Amino acid sequence: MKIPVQLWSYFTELAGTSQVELELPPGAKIDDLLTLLYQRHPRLGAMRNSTLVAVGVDYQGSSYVLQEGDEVSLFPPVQGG
Amino acid sequence: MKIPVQLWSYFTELAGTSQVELELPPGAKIDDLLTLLYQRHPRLGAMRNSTLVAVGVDYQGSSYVLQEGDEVSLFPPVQGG
Amino acid sequence: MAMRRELTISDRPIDEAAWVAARRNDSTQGAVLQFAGVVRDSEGGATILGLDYSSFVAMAERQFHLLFDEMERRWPISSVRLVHRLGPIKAGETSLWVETVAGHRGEAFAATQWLIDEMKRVVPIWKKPLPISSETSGSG
Amino acid sequence: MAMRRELTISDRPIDEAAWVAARRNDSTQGAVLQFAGVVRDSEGGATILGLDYSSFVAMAERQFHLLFDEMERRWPISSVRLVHRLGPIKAGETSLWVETVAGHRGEAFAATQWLIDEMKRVVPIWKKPLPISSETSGSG
Repeated sequence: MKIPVQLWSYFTELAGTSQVELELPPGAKIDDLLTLLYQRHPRLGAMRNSTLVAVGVDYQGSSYVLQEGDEVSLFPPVQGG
Repeated sequence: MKIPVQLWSYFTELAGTSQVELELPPGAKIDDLLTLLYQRHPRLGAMRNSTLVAVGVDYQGSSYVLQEGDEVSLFPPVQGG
Repeated sequence: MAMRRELTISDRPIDEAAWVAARRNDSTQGAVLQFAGVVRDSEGGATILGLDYSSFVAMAERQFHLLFDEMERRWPISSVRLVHRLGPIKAGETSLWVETVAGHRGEAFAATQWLIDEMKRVVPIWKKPLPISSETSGSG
Repeated sequence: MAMRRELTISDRPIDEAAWVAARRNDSTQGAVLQFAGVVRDSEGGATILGLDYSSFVAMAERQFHLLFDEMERRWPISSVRLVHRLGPIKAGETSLWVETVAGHRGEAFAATQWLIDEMKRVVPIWKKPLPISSETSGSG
């Protein structure tokens, strides 16, 4: 399945793009998506410990099982206010 | 010495007046003033434990030694806000 | 730099928007906290028209400034503005407005809560309910 | 009664006085607390022109409403209005304005502090400094 990944804030600059699309097998988890993504974008991988992950508009953990149609967002710690 | 005593809030109604003047000997303390005042105005005496005392615009305790020219204020717990 | 202070004790209605609009722009301070105390329509279970506030004003001013002194010692606050209205105030209207400006949020919250707590302990201001019907009012 | 909520995420300047003036009169609620977050002219020791805020707006709205839900469960708050400005904001201007209305002061302070703390933890909004000189700005 194809999963679109949206990058936010300076993650866009680290990756050189604001959106990537990853091909993942059925049953893949966010963990699997991140592993694949970081192979392609090692500068994002360096931020792994401070990366927040959402599917749609909700936060999800690394064990979340992805489904066709999911839109994943990755971003650094938030700084509103 | 003559010490004017100003009453505030509902203490005025309890005493039936907003100001009384008390004749006290030199060296008298606020404690002495209160004792004399409460003899004349027993309804104020009933409020003794919740009475705040100021001399001029500063709070004073019962052991404060009064001086000629002091203006004493008595009032119930405050309720600003 | 000294904490800026502005104290107003008056029987005029409090125009919160005007006080807010009059705030001096200060780009060194990140946090502005404003509290408005509104007169409620009930007191001890009974519906009331409002509250009638009275004060020993000279002492209230003195006590507020003593509190401002301590506030300035305890927190890095750049400005405090406080307005207390006196006289009859209808339910729904504002009796107290206070603004604290500080570098950071935590200081503004802590100092403002402390100031209001202390005000309620030491500043000589009193209130009595204004009954709904004038027939039920009268001296006690 | 349900907590009233009003959320505005926009790149327009925040007119605090207008928001204050638009507050609905509510004589059942005694406490109104307003917080304004102001952009400061320094960041990490360096003087800056301001901050440029960006957001994943759909998610920000969702996360704010989840916070409002929890706020409503935890405190008897009658109204919350929150405005977050996005885009470039000059130092001295307001990036965040939030108002909480409650029966009593303690609830308003506790809920507002909690809301801002949680916002800074979960609402996807980011900022980057706007350098003083355009010559020192640049990507990377």
